[in-house]
Amino acid sequence: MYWLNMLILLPLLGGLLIGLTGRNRTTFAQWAALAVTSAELLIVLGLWWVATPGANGYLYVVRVPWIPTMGIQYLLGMDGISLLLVLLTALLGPVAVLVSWHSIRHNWSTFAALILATQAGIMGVFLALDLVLFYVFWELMLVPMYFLIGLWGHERRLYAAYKFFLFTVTGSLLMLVAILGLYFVHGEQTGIYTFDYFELLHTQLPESSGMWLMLGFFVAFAVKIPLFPVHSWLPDAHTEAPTAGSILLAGLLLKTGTYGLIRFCLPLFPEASAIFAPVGMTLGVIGILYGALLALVQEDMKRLIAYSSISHLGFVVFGIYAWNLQGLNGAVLLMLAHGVTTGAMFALVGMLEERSGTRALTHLGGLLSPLPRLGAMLLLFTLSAMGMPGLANFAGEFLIIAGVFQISVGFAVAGALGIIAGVIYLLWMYQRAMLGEVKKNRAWIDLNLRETVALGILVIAVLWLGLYPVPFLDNVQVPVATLIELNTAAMAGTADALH
Amino acid sequence: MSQWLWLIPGAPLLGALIIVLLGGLLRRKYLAIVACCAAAAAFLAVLLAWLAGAASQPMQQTLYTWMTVGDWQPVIGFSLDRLALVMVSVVSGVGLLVHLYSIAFMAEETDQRRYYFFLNLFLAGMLLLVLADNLLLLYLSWELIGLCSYALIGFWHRKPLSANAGRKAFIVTRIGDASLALGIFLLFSQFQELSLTALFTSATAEWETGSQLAILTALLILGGAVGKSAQLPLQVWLPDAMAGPSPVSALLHAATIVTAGVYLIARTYPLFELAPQIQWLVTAIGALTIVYGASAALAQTDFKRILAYSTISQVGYMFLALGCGAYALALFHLTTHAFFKALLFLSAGAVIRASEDEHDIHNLGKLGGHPPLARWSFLIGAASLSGLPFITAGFYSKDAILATTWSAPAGPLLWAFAAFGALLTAIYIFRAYLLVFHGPGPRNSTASLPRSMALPLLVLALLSIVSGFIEFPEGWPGPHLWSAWLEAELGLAIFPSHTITYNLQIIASLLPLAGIGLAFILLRREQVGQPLPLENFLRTGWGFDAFYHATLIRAYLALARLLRAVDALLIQGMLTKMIHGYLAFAVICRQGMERGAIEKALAMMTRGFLAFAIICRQGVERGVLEDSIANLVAGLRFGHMRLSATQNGLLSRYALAVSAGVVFLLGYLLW
Amino acid sequence: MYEVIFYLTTAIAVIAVGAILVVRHPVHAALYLIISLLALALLFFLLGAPLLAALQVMLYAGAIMVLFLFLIMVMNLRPERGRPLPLPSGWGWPAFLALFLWLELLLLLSRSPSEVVSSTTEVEPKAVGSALFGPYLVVVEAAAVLLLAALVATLYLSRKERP
Amino acid sequence: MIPLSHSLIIAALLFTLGLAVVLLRRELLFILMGLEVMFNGAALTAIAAGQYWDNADGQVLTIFLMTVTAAELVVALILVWLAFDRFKVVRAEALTQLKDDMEGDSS
Repeated sequence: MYWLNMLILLPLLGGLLIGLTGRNRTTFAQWAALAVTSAELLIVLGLWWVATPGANGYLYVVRVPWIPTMGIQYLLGMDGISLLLVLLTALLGPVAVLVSWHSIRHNWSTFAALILATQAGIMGVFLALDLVLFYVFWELMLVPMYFLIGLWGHERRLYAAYKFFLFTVTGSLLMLVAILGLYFVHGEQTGIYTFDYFELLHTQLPESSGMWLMLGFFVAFAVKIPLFPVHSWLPDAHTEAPTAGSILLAGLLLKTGTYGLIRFCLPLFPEASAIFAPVGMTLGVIGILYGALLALVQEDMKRLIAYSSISHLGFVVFGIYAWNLQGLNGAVLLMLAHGVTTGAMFALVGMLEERSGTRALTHLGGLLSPLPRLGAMLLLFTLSAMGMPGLANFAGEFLIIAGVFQISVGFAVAGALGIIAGVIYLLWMYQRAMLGEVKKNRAWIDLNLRETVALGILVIAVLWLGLYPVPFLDNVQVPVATLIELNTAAMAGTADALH
Repeated sequence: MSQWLWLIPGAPLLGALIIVLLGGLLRRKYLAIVACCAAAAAFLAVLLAWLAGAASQPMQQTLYTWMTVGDWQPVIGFSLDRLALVMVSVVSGVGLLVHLYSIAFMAEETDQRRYYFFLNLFLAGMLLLVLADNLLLLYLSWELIGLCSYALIGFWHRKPLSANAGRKAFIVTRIGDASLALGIFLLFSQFQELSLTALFTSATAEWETGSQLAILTALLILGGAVGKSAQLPLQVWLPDAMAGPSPVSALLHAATIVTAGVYLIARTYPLFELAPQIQWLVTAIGALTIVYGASAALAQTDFKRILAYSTISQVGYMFLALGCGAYALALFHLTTHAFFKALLFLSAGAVIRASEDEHDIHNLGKLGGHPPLARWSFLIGAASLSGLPFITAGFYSKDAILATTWSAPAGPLLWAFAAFGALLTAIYIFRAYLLVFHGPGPRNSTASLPRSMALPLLVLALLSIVSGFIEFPEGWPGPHLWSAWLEAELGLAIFPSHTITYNLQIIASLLPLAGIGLAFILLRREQVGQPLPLENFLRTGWGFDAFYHATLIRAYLALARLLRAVDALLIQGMLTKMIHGYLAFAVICRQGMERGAIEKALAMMTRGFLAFAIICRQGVERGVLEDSIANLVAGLRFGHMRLSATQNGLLSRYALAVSAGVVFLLGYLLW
Repeated sequence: MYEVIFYLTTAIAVIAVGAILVVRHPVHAALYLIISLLALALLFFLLGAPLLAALQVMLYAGAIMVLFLFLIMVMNLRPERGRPLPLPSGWGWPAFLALFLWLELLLLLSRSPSEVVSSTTEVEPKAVGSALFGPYLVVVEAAAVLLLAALVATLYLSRKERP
Repeated sequence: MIPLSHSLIIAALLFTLGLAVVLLRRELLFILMGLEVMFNGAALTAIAAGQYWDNADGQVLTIFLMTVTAAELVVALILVWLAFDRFKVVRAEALTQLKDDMEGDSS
């Protein structure tokens, strides 16, 4: 299936082309970037439409030898979970381009090239099934993101970009060590030295080394998610990034972390992960409450939404480590929902900043009357973020807590408290930004057609995810069932080991 | 008819969609008409359901599967049994009337699109709530009406009071909602099923009466009901919610949303029957809330706040009935209450609107000149609320509840509470009536109401009187249509023996009359200038707001701020210091290699020890940890400054370093 | 005889390089560098690599050193500004060394080819060529890419700064 | 016949002298010349080895070495020219942009 290659190559080559030819031709660069991202979206929709699952749940697999002597392949594969995340990636592409239309004032061609390169990297992360290839894409998506923040960001952009890069690179180096460790352990056992994901799935790991390798992966993913103690890069990066950068960061980059947990941490190290699950859930619940509490006291809207991302991603981790049917389904669904919702909220804050020149809540207020359409959109996405039933986040959060409830009632209660805390800070934000008396008098312009289209895509997605998530959930059934089998096997294994 | 069931919530939903999508194209006047048509369509659909025989045969419809997770497939499905039929009739009927009333009431507003959108959406949500055949869908609509309540309370969002009230309502009810959600999760984790009928069968089959799980479940569901119905201790949002427009107060905060909790308990009563303790708790909450609401209403000066506290108190009666197992009677009171409380709100709204948004009852009395229709309809509503014997609907519904309370556990005590509440009810509502309509201002007025406002008032006034006649008190000759019809679904209420019942009924019918008398006396005292005992305490609603603010909200904010400080200091600070530490360490290593002089290292060590000793002494003397850390950092930074001189940027030094490294490597490899 | 010439040439190369270490004027240094490169070319020849010897003369002594001299000329460097160019004083030694090299070359060429062949095994240019375009073809391509990259870099670096 | 060790010693001598030039001289141009000498020392090693094994590989390697040198030198000379043009600098110690900025990072 060469369409998978297209998914990665189209934005990469398109970006290269725009970057080389679009110098000083802003309009051309804008329309070309829009065309490339839209084409990407169409391809993904087509793939979704014709998808027929194979025997092991994989819809499409591409396998080409790359460096055969070291067992490295160019191995791409798409199962239901990666399909959904690829869909999200493709969906946010045109949105990111559309919201940057006028807010990026210099060097549009380079900007477009970097956006597309990031998209290609993220696509690669979601598709790669060879560990070395995965690592390559994992790093590839960082570099353009670093430049996006560093070149087009706000006041403290260099500090934020530097911090972002330092954190994530440190994490991913640990992952590299773990990958190599897994490679050698597998090679010594079977005599086949390979980075092939499918082969490595059958590795029998000794308990202690399994735990260490799992932790290597986990730290890299935890930094990306980000979980509680290593989250401090996220508010800075989100706040300083340009709008499109924030959308890609919050909507997609964070998902690579949770995707990594689902794709690598759990299946490669089922025993270690089963032992680790309570710790993972604790970290998740700390993230939920901690993010929600800190969001309440932020003055900067972008920072507030950044902390809310920590809270929501805490839910996802929560669901993943609950490791049952509802929890995993909910986690995947919430990943999608959070991508759409938070992406839209960052877009809205960006539009608000273009109009008012500030993101500080103390300087905003009363904008619902001059900007009714923007206010209504913000209300919709705020409601979705706080888990209003019928909108995107609800189904995911509901399933996660239903899943967690079966593991531990205490955790579930804490999660429910997190939802209440979410209502508190989100409503407070909405009230301070939109309600009350207008603090600044100027010529307010409501959303124009371009912005309405960009948000309209997301509105449709939010309503669809909330009201009829069956088409999405259908894709997840087979992979989730496989994961749960692993868990039951692992639990049985640890139980045997104990007796 | 079954396959057209979706029309009942669908019609207002469609109306809301039309308003939000195409509203920009319509003129202001037509927005109201679209909204009214949608409400009327829903009402017509309900009428059709009656005609199609829903009263005898429950109807079912499944629209589509909502999500699929393994074997569990919650659906979007409706079921219309008798309980639901009562509710949809009340909701769609009152809803239609309030929509009509809004046409004239809101005619001057600029932002009607938002108003009608949320009003229609609310109607859809409420009907969906009533029709839902599984708990998940019920929870969806439960949240949806909470949202609409938030948006409509805060409709005049430019006033911070309104916006705050909306947010408060949303958050407080959301606390209850979280409890309900946990209850749903508990049920789900036990039975892997959320469809109501299936749940009840398995719950009654698997749980024993009084088992812990049953108690926990009932308690959690009760939490949800208490939040939405504004019962103790989550009642604080309702009085503030009066900041919204009057029609909204009439529809949401009198007729429908606050009765959602009553409906929820009536709907899930098999679960409550499994937990008698919780059932008694429901009774106790109801009894306490009756007295709480009535006493707080006594001291209010804001016209609408009186009605709000009155609503709290009246919903308490419904809870009382629910706790006693008299579900049909609770529903009966719900229905009559919807009529007379909506009537009271609408006529109060008409008065307030005619007096240019004056809310204070004393000032209203001084202004005078209220429309006569509003006055008469308010009087009818007040009579019905206080339960004036024989001629009002309120008498029939409240009296039945009072009578059935006697036979509950601790019945006489509960009865005393309820009866005391009834007395207070008559006092406060007639105090308000007398102050507003018989104040010093001019009494006669020719001001007439617009027709679309008058019609709902007339209809509701009629219903406030006649709707009681379908169910005569226990032991009286006359029809008992209501309880007979609902018996199959909700069972019969238990009454004490006939002699006791008759005695109770006599006392209950005397109470309102006594209350009206007391109201006159109280008014005299007030005009002389003697305040009510405990007036401030009562006016602030027993100080609940201040109490919650001092304990919960402040603590929450303090925790958030503390965590922010911790975040800034500990985590960020530690990271920076770690990086600086690494840098300094690296430089020290390099310096040591380059100079290679042992004395220097020794001198440094001595100096370090000295500095350490000094720092230790200072630390001990001052007893402050921060100082030592700060000194350490300063020392590291000093070392860093000194040692970074080696990184001089000279090309040849770097080249030398490279070649030295190569020589070293080669030497290592060769030998 | 062969050995004598070899060691003599070596000595010239080493002396020339040592001179670079001490002379002050860049032009002188360049001259000494040329001498040492030429000496090396002769050494290559003696070691049986005539192709490389020719290339050394053409590429290094010819092309690269011209670049050096050109740059020195453009920069117009002097050890201390203000003093007249002391070129006439420094040409003697390089000239002497070059003359020596020339004599050696004459001596070599005047001997019969058989003697040269007997003292060393020559690796023919043909062998070098077939090796280059046989097993090392990929490396040749890579070298081409490298040169292209250097070309692009040079163009980029030497472009006029935009106003 | 010259023994291999002699050729190698000569090559090492040349290399070391070149290194000495690089390390001891301050002018950028001299440093480049020193680099050239070092390259040539390396080339001599390759040629001598090729001669010893009677193999064309040594010469091939030298050809590549020349290519690399040419590429390196061209870019380096341009950079020297730029340094002279922009900063009016011909001596290496004046270019200290890489110096650790002690004041800058003490934030």
